[in-house]
Amino acid sequence: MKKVQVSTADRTFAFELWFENDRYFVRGEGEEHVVDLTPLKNNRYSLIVDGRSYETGVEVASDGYIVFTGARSHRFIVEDYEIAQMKKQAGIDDWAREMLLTAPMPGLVLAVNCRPGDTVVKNQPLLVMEAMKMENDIKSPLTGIIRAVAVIPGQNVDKGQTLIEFEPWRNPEKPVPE
Amino acid sequence: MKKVQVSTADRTFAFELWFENDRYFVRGEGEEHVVDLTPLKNNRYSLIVDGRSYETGVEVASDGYIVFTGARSHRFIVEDYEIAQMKKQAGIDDWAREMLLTAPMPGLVLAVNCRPGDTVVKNQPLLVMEAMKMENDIKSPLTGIIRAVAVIPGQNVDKGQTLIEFEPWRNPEKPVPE
Amino acid sequence: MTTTIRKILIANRGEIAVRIARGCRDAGIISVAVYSDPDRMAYHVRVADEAYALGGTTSAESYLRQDKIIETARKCGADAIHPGYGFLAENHDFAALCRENGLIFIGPSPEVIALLGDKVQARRVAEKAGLPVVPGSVQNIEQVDVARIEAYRIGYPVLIKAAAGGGGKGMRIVNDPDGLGAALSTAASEAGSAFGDRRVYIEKYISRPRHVEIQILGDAYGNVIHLGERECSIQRRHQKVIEESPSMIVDDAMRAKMGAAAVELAKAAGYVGAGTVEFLVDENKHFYFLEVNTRLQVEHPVTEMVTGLDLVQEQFKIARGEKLSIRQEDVGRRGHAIECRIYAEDAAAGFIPCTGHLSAYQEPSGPGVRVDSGFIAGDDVPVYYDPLIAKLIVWGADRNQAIQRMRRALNEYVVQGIETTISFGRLVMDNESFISGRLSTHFIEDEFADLAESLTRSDGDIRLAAMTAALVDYRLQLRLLAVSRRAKSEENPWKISGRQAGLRKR
Amino acid sequence: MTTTIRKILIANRGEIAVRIARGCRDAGIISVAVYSDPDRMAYHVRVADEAYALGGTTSAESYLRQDKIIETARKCGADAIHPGYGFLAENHDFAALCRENGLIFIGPSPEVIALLGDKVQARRVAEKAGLPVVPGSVQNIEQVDVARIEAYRIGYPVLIKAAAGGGGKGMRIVNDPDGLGAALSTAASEAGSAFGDRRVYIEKYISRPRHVEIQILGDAYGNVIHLGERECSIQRRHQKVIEESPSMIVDDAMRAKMGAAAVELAKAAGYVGAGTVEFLVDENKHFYFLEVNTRLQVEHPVTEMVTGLDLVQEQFKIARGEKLSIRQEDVGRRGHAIECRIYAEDAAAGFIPCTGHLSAYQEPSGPGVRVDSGFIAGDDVPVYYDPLIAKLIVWGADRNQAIQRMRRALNEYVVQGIETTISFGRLVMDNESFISGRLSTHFIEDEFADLAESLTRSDGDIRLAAMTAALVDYRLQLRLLAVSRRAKSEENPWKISGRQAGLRKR
Repeated sequence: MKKVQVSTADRTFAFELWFENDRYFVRGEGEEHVVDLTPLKNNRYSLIVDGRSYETGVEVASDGYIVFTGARSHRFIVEDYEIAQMKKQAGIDDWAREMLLTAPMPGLVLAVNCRPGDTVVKNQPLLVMEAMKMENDIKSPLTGIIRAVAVIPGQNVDKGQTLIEFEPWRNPEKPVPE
Repeated sequence: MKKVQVSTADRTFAFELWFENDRYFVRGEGEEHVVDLTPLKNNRYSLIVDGRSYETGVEVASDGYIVFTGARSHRFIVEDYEIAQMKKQAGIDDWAREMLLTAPMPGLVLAVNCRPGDTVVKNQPLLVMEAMKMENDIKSPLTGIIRAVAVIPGQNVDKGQTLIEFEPWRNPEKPVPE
Repeated sequence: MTTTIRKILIANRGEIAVRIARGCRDAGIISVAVYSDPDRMAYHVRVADEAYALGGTTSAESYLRQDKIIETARKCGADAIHPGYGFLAENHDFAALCRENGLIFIGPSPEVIALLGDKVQARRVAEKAGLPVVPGSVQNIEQVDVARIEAYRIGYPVLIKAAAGGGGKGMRIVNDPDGLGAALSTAASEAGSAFGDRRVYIEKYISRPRHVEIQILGDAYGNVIHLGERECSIQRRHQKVIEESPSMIVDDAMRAKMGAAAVELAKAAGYVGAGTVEFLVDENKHFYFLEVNTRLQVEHPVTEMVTGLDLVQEQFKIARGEKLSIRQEDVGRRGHAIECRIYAEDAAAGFIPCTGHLSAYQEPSGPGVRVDSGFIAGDDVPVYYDPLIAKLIVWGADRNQAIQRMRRALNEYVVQGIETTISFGRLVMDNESFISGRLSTHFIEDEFADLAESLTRSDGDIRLAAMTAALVDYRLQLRLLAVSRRAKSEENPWKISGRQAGLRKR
Repeated sequence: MTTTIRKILIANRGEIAVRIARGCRDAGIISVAVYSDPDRMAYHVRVADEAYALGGTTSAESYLRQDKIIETARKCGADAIHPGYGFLAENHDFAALCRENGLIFIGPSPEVIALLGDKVQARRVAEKAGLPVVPGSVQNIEQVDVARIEAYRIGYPVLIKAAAGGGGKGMRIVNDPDGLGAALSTAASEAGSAFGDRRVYIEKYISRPRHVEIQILGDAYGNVIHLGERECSIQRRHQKVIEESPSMIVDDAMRAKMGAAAVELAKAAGYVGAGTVEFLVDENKHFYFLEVNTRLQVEHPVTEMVTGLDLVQEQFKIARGEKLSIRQEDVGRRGHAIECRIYAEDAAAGFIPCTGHLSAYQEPSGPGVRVDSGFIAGDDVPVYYDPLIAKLIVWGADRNQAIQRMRRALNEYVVQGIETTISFGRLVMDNESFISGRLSTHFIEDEFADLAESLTRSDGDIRLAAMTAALVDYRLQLRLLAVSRRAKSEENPWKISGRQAGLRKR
């Protein structure tokens, strides 16, 4: 039996897991499930959860897991529940590392529409980038406060290069303004 | 520049190969080609041979290569031309190792229709196996002489298990009776 | 009176289970897969909404376990069971068991399955309904003397067939009176061991027949329509491998006549559901009733492509007790469809099953191409079941376009790791007799005296394959050389291993 | 007079190059691919019969290099060039260059491309041919005063559009006289930088139009037919993303009227080839000529699925100088087709291109499903070109069945590694306005005020995704534990590393 905390940038789940008779058992969020978890190729998994069949991709990232459900992806940090609680007490937030906006493609920064200290809301356009001969609004992935802007207009950036750093905000004492 | 001999159970080719300006050059069998050989995933290769585009699978086997052209497979031994010539002088034949008929599927041997010493022709039925609820004639993969029969009727065999051993026959002094 | 079907258990595996799960999704019905142990990762389990293990490995331990299937259906709250084809699809006991358990069996009633499943009885029904049948004895023949009289009456060559038969088992061609006795007893014994039923009967042997079949649909209110024919003459081991619609020899008049005959038979039998009436057609275009398949056929997609109807949806409608939504005159036909079954078989070795790992697998696509598949890349094709991987179906505005598209699609199809009938399909698409439509059930023997040789000749350039092996080998040598050179120039390898060992010992 | 086409160079990449290569194969024509450096491994290179490098990385360095393409075509002995769509497809200079070099350009003449490519001139041709056009000035407007008079005449809101335009560039909506001056100058300057042509004109702004277009075919003998309409209202960034045929608002009478208008225009322009006449349709079902696309459209498969015609084959026939083989009355229509374009874009982030590696990729299949794709599993989607990965096209006997099948196919589609518009397609298939056919070019803004939020909500259970992450992590821990236990029980690890180090040092 193991208890873990699974978190995204804005939600946290707690699960207890155990393995018995070739089946996984999961308890958490008020429910209990029997799961047949079978790995396929290419980091894909077939899950039969209480008889319901799902196929999901799960890729291991440097700091957690990327789960491909349906046609979209979700990033999760999975950690031991006790450790997660201790971290919380100590004010350590792993998602703080995640609080970066990186370039989704290589291209040219045409405009920057925000400054350090600004409070921005999710999907607010923060920069304009030119790529594939089109102007693309780069929107905020979250609601939060900008700590630093790492690029200037006219700068060419690579895919994955940091554009904006946010203040960590997932802090129980300081709720997210949403 | 390297000279190689490529052989199947019944044919032999000689090629000279060299690499220049990111292209492979092949000379042999009276022709010369410029080849752009680009590996894809899953042991597949894209070849552009003098402008003609081909896609081929090439898997490395313990004793050579299996080439998947179109919808079928071919087994090849590739070896240094000089060494191949020396082997030939010495009467060593690598294809002798290949002279086995192995079970194409797990199943039950129902009948054996040949004996050591028999000369058999290609596609002559040698055994009957039951698999997938069907009786299957197992045919000779080649024209040659049977050295040993490794199974008896009533025996269950695994996929790949040796059923019949043949005499090596690819010998310039002793042409194949076909 | 109609009923609602909310959830269907699919008592099958492979491409047909996937096909039915897709049909369920198209109809907004919850699909339930069942699976044997080796099929846990199978594609049909992954596309269905729900999946339950049957356990076991062989068919007998899994997909034929009526008790487990019924139990699973009851437990998961299924309203109906779709049997697909094969396995329990034509088992009247299973159909009856479904009914007893309050489950809709998607197919005809147990009584109709039993009636038409018995070849002797089916032949009687056909004769009564006025269908032409192959001359012969409709009775169970046990004694050689009776057989001899019967054979004399209809004339040699004759065919001895198992009453409960199928797949060529319990079948013998007899050319003269001398061979009759032996053939009778071996056919009966083979039928006994294959079907648990020793009954055989005798028929006139038609030497070079075509196999042409009519798709029918019947509802619970006595309405029956037909959806035209499929030409299924290209067979190996008495099993179809390439099918098409329309048939080159069936014109509108013949289609109407064969269709009407099939409808008459279905009405006479009280047929409810989708089914197929099979005919033999001789060289003079006379057709003879052969048998009825009381289920969805493997080759049903060619009819779907030509008529635009979805036969699985029609099965659902009939099972819900709805009236047929189309009348005979509403059945349209457009263009030409061909199906190539992609079996994991080595055609060069006499169509031996050749299962294994799909190390690369890429299905063709694009205009006019449909693939009904039970596998995806990286899957294993297990040894325990039917070696059908997929069905490749193409549609063209005419037969010529359909053949061109089939050639293209077979050419695009990548299967690496096992032998398949793709190579055979390519051979047929380039065969003169096929192109001009000269077909019979002896097509393969007639056209390819040495199939292995023909396949090798058609497989293009062995020289190119040899060159590719040489190139890949050369590339590997060059890369190994480059790696070892780089390693030497960068650092003394002794130093590295020394340092690593030091780290470990600390 | 007809000519033979033995070999075609495809001056394009991605799914349309694959589509044309398939068309060549269906016609027995040799296909020639060209490719940029990043496209060496692209699928279009692998399916074509021949392939030649253009070099370069960006479009300007490769697929737009007229000189290199012509040179390659001449060297390899191609008879014709198919430009696909985009790149050089509507470049009249390139069409002229082909002609000068004795190569058949598969498309209309350079003169017709030039005439219809200029929006102001095309509008004049349409007006002369009697087509309804959006009220406005057909002239090039340079002065604000002229614009003001024109806008007053047709009434606000008005739209300023670039004469050479496309893709929403150089386009401005003006609601009142105050904004006119600024809008005029920014539109002209944007048009200047985007197209090298500052000319703009003014039109009545239709507030919630549908985009409906008519497919036409014209031969070299003055015969022109139409193949009905496509509804293309669902657009993002003025680019279509979901298309269907028939349109819910087009009945037989309206189809005949719009079709006749499109045919008239094509005849007036001397149009030879396949082309599309685009219309805006207002809320009262009045239609207005918008523009002509002088090439094969991205969305041509929906017309193919409904009519049974192969538009690429029709292009080949016309290019060979053959007469149209079908008359207007031979054009049949069956059922309903929908296309979802699968872009490598993150719909939640405003349809930002999102290229990368397809770590898993599995296309849907089965009844009624066609995929025209430029990629296969394991490919990279390069950053340099249009982010269209594939087109998913479904056919159903009616619109409801088509929607059901599109839902099923989008659900089966596996793309792992990058975000795509599959999630957006799913959202639309479940949208009430879409289901009831209430569409306009503002569909996306109107229906999804917060698209990211809608996508998240529609993406099922985040809890299930979290649970899956927890399970995969737990499984990994258990396996690591088992491995380390086994290692411990088997041998002392210090001994192993000591021995290995010893071996190295020997």
